[in-house]
Amino acid sequence: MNWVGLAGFGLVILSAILMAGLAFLRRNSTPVFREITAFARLRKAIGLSVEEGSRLHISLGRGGLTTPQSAAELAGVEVLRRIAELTSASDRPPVATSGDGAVTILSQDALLASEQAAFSTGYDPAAARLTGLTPFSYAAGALPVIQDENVSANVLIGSFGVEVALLTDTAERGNTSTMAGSDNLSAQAILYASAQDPLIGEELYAAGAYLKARPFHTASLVVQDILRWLIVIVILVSAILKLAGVL
Amino acid sequence: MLAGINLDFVTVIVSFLFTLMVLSYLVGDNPFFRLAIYIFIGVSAGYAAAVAWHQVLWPRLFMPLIYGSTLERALALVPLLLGMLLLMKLSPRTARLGNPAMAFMVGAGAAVAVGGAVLGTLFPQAQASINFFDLRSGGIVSERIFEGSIVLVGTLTTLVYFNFSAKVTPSGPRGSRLVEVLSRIGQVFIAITFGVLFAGVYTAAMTALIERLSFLWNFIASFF
Amino acid sequence: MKLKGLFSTAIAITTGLIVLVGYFVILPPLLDLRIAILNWFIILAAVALFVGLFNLLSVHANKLRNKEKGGIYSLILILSLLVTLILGLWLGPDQPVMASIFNAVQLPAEASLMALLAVTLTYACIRLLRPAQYAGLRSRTNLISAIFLVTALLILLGTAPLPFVGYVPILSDLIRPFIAQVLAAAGARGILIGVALGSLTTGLRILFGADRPYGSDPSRGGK
Amino acid sequence: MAELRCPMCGKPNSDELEKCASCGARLKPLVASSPEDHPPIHPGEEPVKGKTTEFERIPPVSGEKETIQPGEEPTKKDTAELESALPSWLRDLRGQEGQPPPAETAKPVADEGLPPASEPESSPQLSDVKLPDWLAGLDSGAEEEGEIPEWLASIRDQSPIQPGTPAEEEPFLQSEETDWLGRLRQEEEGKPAQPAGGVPPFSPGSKPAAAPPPEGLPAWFPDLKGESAPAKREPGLLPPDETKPSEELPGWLADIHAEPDKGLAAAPAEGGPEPVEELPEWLEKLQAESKTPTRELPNVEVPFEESPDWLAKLQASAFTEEKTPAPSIAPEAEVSTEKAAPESMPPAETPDWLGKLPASAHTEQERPAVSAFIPETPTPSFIPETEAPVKAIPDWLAEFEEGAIPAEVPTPAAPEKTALPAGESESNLPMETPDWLSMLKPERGEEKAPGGAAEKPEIAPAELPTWVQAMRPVEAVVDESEVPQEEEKEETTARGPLAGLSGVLPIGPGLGALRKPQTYSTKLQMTEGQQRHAASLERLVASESEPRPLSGQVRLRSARLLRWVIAFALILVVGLPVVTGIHTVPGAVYPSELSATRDLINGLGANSPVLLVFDYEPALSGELEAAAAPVIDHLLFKGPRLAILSTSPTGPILAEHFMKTTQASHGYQSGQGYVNLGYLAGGPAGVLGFAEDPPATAAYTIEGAPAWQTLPLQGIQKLSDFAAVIILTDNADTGRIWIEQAGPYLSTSPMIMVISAQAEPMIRPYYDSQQVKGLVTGLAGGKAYEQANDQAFQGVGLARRYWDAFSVGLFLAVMMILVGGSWSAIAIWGARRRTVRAASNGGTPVRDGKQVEGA
Repeated sequence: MNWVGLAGFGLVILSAILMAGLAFLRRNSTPVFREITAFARLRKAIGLSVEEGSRLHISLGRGGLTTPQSAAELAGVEVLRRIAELTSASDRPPVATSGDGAVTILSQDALLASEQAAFSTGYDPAAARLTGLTPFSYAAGALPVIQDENVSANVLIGSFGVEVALLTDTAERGNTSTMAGSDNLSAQAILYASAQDPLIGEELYAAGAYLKARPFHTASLVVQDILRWLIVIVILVSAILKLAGVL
Repeated sequence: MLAGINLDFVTVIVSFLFTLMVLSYLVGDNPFFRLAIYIFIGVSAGYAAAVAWHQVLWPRLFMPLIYGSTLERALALVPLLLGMLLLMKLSPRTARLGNPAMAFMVGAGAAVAVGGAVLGTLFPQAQASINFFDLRSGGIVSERIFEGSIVLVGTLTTLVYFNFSAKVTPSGPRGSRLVEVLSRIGQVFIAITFGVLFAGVYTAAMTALIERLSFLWNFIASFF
Repeated sequence: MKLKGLFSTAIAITTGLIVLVGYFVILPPLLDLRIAILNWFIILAAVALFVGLFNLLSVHANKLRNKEKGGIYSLILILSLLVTLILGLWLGPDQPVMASIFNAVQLPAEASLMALLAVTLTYACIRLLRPAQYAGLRSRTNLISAIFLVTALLILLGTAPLPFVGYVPILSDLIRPFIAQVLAAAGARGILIGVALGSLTTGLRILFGADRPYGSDPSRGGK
Repeated sequence: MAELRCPMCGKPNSDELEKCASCGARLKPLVASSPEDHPPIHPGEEPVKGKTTEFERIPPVSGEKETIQPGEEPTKKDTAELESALPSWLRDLRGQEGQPPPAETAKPVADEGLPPASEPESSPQLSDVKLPDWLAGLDSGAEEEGEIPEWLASIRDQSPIQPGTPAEEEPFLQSEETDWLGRLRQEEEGKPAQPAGGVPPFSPGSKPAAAPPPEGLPAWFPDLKGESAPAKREPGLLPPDETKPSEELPGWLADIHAEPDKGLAAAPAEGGPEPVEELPEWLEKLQAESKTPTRELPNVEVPFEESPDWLAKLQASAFTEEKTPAPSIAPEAEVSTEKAAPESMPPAETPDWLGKLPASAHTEQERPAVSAFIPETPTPSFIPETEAPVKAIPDWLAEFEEGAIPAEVPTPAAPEKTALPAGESESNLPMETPDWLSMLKPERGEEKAPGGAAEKPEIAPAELPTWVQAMRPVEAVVDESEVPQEEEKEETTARGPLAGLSGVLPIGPGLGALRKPQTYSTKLQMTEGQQRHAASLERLVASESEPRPLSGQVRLRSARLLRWVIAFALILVVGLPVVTGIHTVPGAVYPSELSATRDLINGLGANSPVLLVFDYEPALSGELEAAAAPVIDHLLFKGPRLAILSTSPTGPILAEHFMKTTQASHGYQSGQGYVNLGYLAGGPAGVLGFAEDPPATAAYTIEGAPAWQTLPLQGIQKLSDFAAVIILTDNADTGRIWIEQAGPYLSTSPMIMVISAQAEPMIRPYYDSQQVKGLVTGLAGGKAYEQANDQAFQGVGLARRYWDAFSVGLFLAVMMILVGGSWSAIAIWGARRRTVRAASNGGTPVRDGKQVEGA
C-alpha cells in the first residue's frame, strides 16, 4: 500500500498540477479534439427540442455519490446543467430522472439554476425526479417519462447497469433518439448495440468539454491524454523489464 | 403456522401475477404492465427506505445520539446538522440552505471517485497487464508471452482509441497517423470486448427468462 | 449569496481533500477524521435517499392532483410505497411480512424485467446492422458493428451446447475461451483504464471547484 | 468522388448528396449557388462550419476550431434562435403557431398593430395585406442605405457586438469592441469625404435634444408584459434619457396616424409631439423629390437633418435592449447620449456614432425583421441571463412595427423607394432606375475609400443579423462569405442585410435577379418586384418549416411485428423444455477454473466459518441462484458455519430467499446454521471498514441481535478468521471492490467468486492473477459444477433443469440474429445502390433509407 499509495498520490498531484496549469495557460486558446458524433447529435437534439417544443429527457443513472461511480454521476449532472442552460428558452424544460437521492437533489439544483438564470416562469420540481431507488425500479420508473412526456430525445448519461436496455428499448419503441453513456461495461455493451449514439468508455466524462469548452474542461481532456500516454509508456517499459526479469 | 402457509401461498400467487403483468410488455405497453411497475416502484422504494433507516440512519445516527457517549454524540451532531440542511432541499425556496450539505457530499464523492480510480482501477489494471510477462509465475512461457502481448496490444490500442487530442485536417480533426492506426486496432478490440460482454448479458437475460418461465410453469403445475 | 457559494465550495474542497489524501498517505489524525467523514457521508446518503423518496411522492401526488393521464397509477404507487414504508419502518425490513412483500412484488418484477431483456437484446442485435444511412446515424461503421455481432454470436454458440448436436468442437473449448479471456479482457482493461482516467479528471475538476454541481446559483456550475 | 462535410454533424458525404446522409441537414445551400454567382463550394472545405463561427466572434475563426469550440455553438444557436427570431415577425407574415413564450408576448400587439396600419395606407396594388408592409420596409431600408453608406458600415460595426455578447468568452468581446471602435474612427475620417448629406448633421443633431425626463422609465416598462422581473433588473443599467426615447419612439409614430392605428398601446401614446411635425413633412418631401431623381441627393439630406433627435431616441431604445446582454457596451451608450458634441474627441464620438447606429438600423430598415435582430442578439438558449431582454423585446418590437408602417407607408409612390437601393446595390432589388445607378455608384466609391477595405472581412458576416442567420440554412453563409473580392468592392455595403436574405431565399427568379440587375433594368413594375419578393418570402417561410423533418433526428421505425415474432419464438422454444422437462442436451464443458474451485470447497474442514456475500440484484437472482446453488450446496455438505453479508440493500433478503428455496434440504436456519449480518452500507468504504474490523462494522444481525456472540460467529475477530469468502455478484464493479478492498485482509483464506456471465471479462483477470482463487461463471459454470458433483445432485440440480432451455434458447437467438443480420446486410447492399441512384437524381438518401427500412 505504501509505495503504491505514494505513487498514486504523486499521480493525482501531477494531474492536478497539469490540469491547473493547462487551464490557466490555455484559457484563451482552444485545443482541437476529435469529433464524437454523439455530442454533435446532442447539440442538434437540443436545438430541435427547443424548436419543436418537445422535451429532452436526461437520465442520470442510479449510481450513488458514495460509490466509485460517483464520477459518472457528476459528469452526468454537468451535462444536465449545460443542457438546462441551453434549453432554458424552451417552454418545455428538460426532465431529469435519476435513481439516487443525492443525484436527484443535484439535478434539481441544476434545473433550478437554469430556471433562475432564465427568469422563466416558475420552477417545476417535477422536472427533476427520482424514479426509483433500485436499479430496475429506477429504469421502470423512467419508462413512463420516455413514453408519456413528449420527449424528443433521451440523454442517458451516468452510471447504468443492464437495466439501461429497458430505457433504450422503450425509447426505440417511441421513435425517440437516444444518446447514452455509462461507466459500467455491461451497460456500455448493451448501449453499443441498442443506443443510437453510444458514448464509449471515457467519452462519457468528456461531455463537459464537448458541451461547454471551459478552460478546465478542455484542460482535463488534455490531461487525460497526457496521462494516457504516460500509462502506455509505463506499461510498455515495465512489461519489457518484467520480461527481462529485472522487475 | 397456518398464517405462514397462507402468506407463502399469497406470495406465490401475487408473484405469479406480477410475472405475467410485467412480461405482458412484450406485447406492448399496456395497463397491466403499468400497474405492475408502479406498484413495483412503490414497493421497492419503500423497502429501500426502510432498509436505509434500519441499517444506516438508526444505528449510525440516532443510536449514537441517544445512547452514545459524549464524543459519539458530538460526532453524530455533524451529520445531524448536515442532514437537516439536506432536508432543506425539499422545497425550492429553502433549497439554497442545503447547498453546504450537498457540497460536502459532492466533495467526498469526488474524492472517493478519484481514489477509487487511481488505487482501484488504474494501478491494479496496469499491474495486471504487466504481470502477464512475469515468467516466474508458471505456465507455458511461449503461451504466456503470446497471450500477454495480445493483452498488451489490446489494452494499449484501446487506450489510444480514446485519445481526444486531434489535429486539424481538411476532413475534420484527426489524430496523427500513428494514433489513427492504433485506434483502428483499438476499435476492433472494443467491438470484440463489447461483443463478449453483450453475450454475457444476453445469457444472463436468457437465464432470467428461463427461470421466470419455469416459475410460471411450476405454479401452474402445482395445481395438478 | 456569493459568500455562500464560496462557503459551499470551500466545504466541498476541504472534505474532498481530506478524504482523498487519506487514500494515499497515512496520517493518524487525518485518518480518523477521514473515517468520520466517510461515516457522515454514508448517513447523508441515507438522508438524501429520503429526500429523493419525498420527491418521488410529491411528483406523483402532483400527477394525482392535476388529474394527469395515469393519475390512478400514481395513486397506486403512492399507496404501495407508503404501505411498504410504514410496514418496513415498523417491522424492520426483514420480517416475514416484508420478506413476502419483497418476494411477491420486487423479486418477480425485477426478474421479469430482466427476462424482457432477452427479447429486447435479440431485437437490438437484429437491428444492429442497418442500411448505410442508419449506420451513418451511429458513431461507428457497419464493419465494427459486424465484428461486434460476430463476436457475440461466437460466444453465445460457445457458451452452451447446441441442441441435438452438442458442442462445436474447437469453438467451445478453444475459440470462446480465447476471445472471452484474452481479447475481451484486453479490451475491457483498456476501457477500464480509460474510465479511470475520466473519473480521475472529473473528480479533480470538482476538487478544484471548477465544476460545482451543488447549489442552484446560476452564476456557478453554469457557464 | 469528392466529399462534402455536413455542417450539422460533420460527417463526410459524397458531394452528389443534397442532404447529409447522417443527419439529413442540407449540404447544398437552398440558394442557387450557380457557378457564376458564387465560387463553387470546394469539397471538404471546412468554411462550411468555420464561417458560422464568425457570427459568434469577430476575430476570424479558422473553421477547424469549430469541432468542439463554442465556435460550434452557432449551429446550435441557429436552431435555438429560430424560436425567438422567427416568430416575432414571421408570425405576422404567416399566421402560424408554435412559438415559445417570448414570441407569444409579442404576437398580440404585433397582430393588432399591423392590419389597421396596412389597410389604409399600404400601396393599393398589393394583394397581400401584410407582405407589402414588410417589403416596403425592406425597400425603405435599402433606400437610406443608398444615401448614407456609413450607416451601413456603422450598423456593421455595431452588430459585431451582438454576436460577441452571446459568445461566452470575454476576451473576444473586448477585442472586437476595440477594433470596431477603431473602424468607427476610420469612418469618421471617411465621413467628410462623402457627399451624401445624411451624415454631417448627425454629430450635432444627434444629441437627444428632446432628452425627456426620467419618468419616461415607468411609462416604458409596463409594456413589458409581466416581464417586470427582468425589467426591474435593468434600471441600474439604463440611464433615464435612454429608456425614455424608446418610449417616445412609438410616440411620434402614434401621432403620425393615431387614428388608423388602434394597435398603439396606451403607454407609447403619450409621445412628445414636437418631433411629429418633422417626420411627416420629411416623408412628404421625400415623395415629392422622389418623382425627380436628379434632385434626389440634396433632398435626401433633408430627412436626416430633421431626423437626428428621433433617431437618437430610436438609438436609445435600441440600446435599452442591447445593454442587458452586453453590459460592456453600456458605458459608451451612456457617453453617447450625454456628450454627443461633435468636438468631443474620437473615443467619445465613437460611442456617439455607435449610439446612432441602432437608430439608423431601425429607421432605414423599417421592417420588424431587422429590428428583430437586435432583440435577438441575446440568444436566450445560450446565456440564460439574457433571457430578460428577449422577453422584453417583442412588445417593444410590436410597437416598433406599428411605428414602422407609417414611417414608410405615407409615401405611396413606391418606385423611388425601390430605386434608391437599387442604385446602391444591384444585388438588393431587381427594379431600379439605371440613372440612379450612375449617380450613386461613384459616391459609394469615394465613401468606401477610407476604412472600407479594412471592414469587409469581419463586416460581411457580422452584418448578417442573427435573425437572418437563424432563418437560413448554414450553408447559405458559405455563399455569402465566399463572395469574390471584386464583387465585394462593389457591393459589400449593400450586400449585408440583403445578402442575409438572399441566403435564405430558395432558388427562384427573384434570386437570379438579385445577382444581375441589368437583365431586369427594363422591368420597372413595382408590383412584380414585390410579388417576386412576396413569392420568395413565402418560399422562405416554406423552406423554414420544410427542412425540419429532414434535419430532425432520422429515426428507425420500431418494428412491432418483429418484436412479437422474437418474443413468441423465444417463449415457445424456451418454454418447451421447461414444460416437458426433457434432458437431451449434453452437459457443459468443464471450464479451466472448475477443479480449482471444487478443491477449495472440498478443502474446507467441517464447521469452518465461511463468509457468504450476496451482492446481486433481484433481477439477476435467476442466473446467480442457478450458478451459486451447486456451489453452496456443495459447501453446505461440509457443514460450515455461515455468515451472510451484503452490500446491496436487497441482498440480505435475497440471501434468505436463496437459503430457503435452493438450500432447503440442508435445513440451515438463520441463527443456528448461519448468521445474516444484513446490509453493509457505504460501498467501498463499507467493505474496507468490514475488512479492517468486522465485528465493529457489522455489529448486529439482521434481526438486530448482537451478531458476534452467536454460535456461527464464535471466535471470529478478523476477516482472515473466515476459512473462505464466497462472493456472489452480478456486477463486476462490486466484485472488484471486494477484491481490492477486502482482498489484502484475507491472509491465506481463499476468495471464491460466483459471478454472472456478463462480469466474466472483468473478473477473469483477477482469477488469472490469483487474487481470486475460485471462479464460477454464470449458468454454464453452475452447470459444470453441478456435473462435477453429480453424485451430490443426482442430475436434478437447478442448473440442470435450466440447461436444455438455455441451450435451445441461445441457439434460437443465434439463428434469429443471423437471419436478421443477413437481411440487414442485403438491405444495406440494396440501399447503397439506391443511394447512388438517388444521389444522381438528387434524391435524399435518408428517404431512400426509409424505403429500405420499410421494406
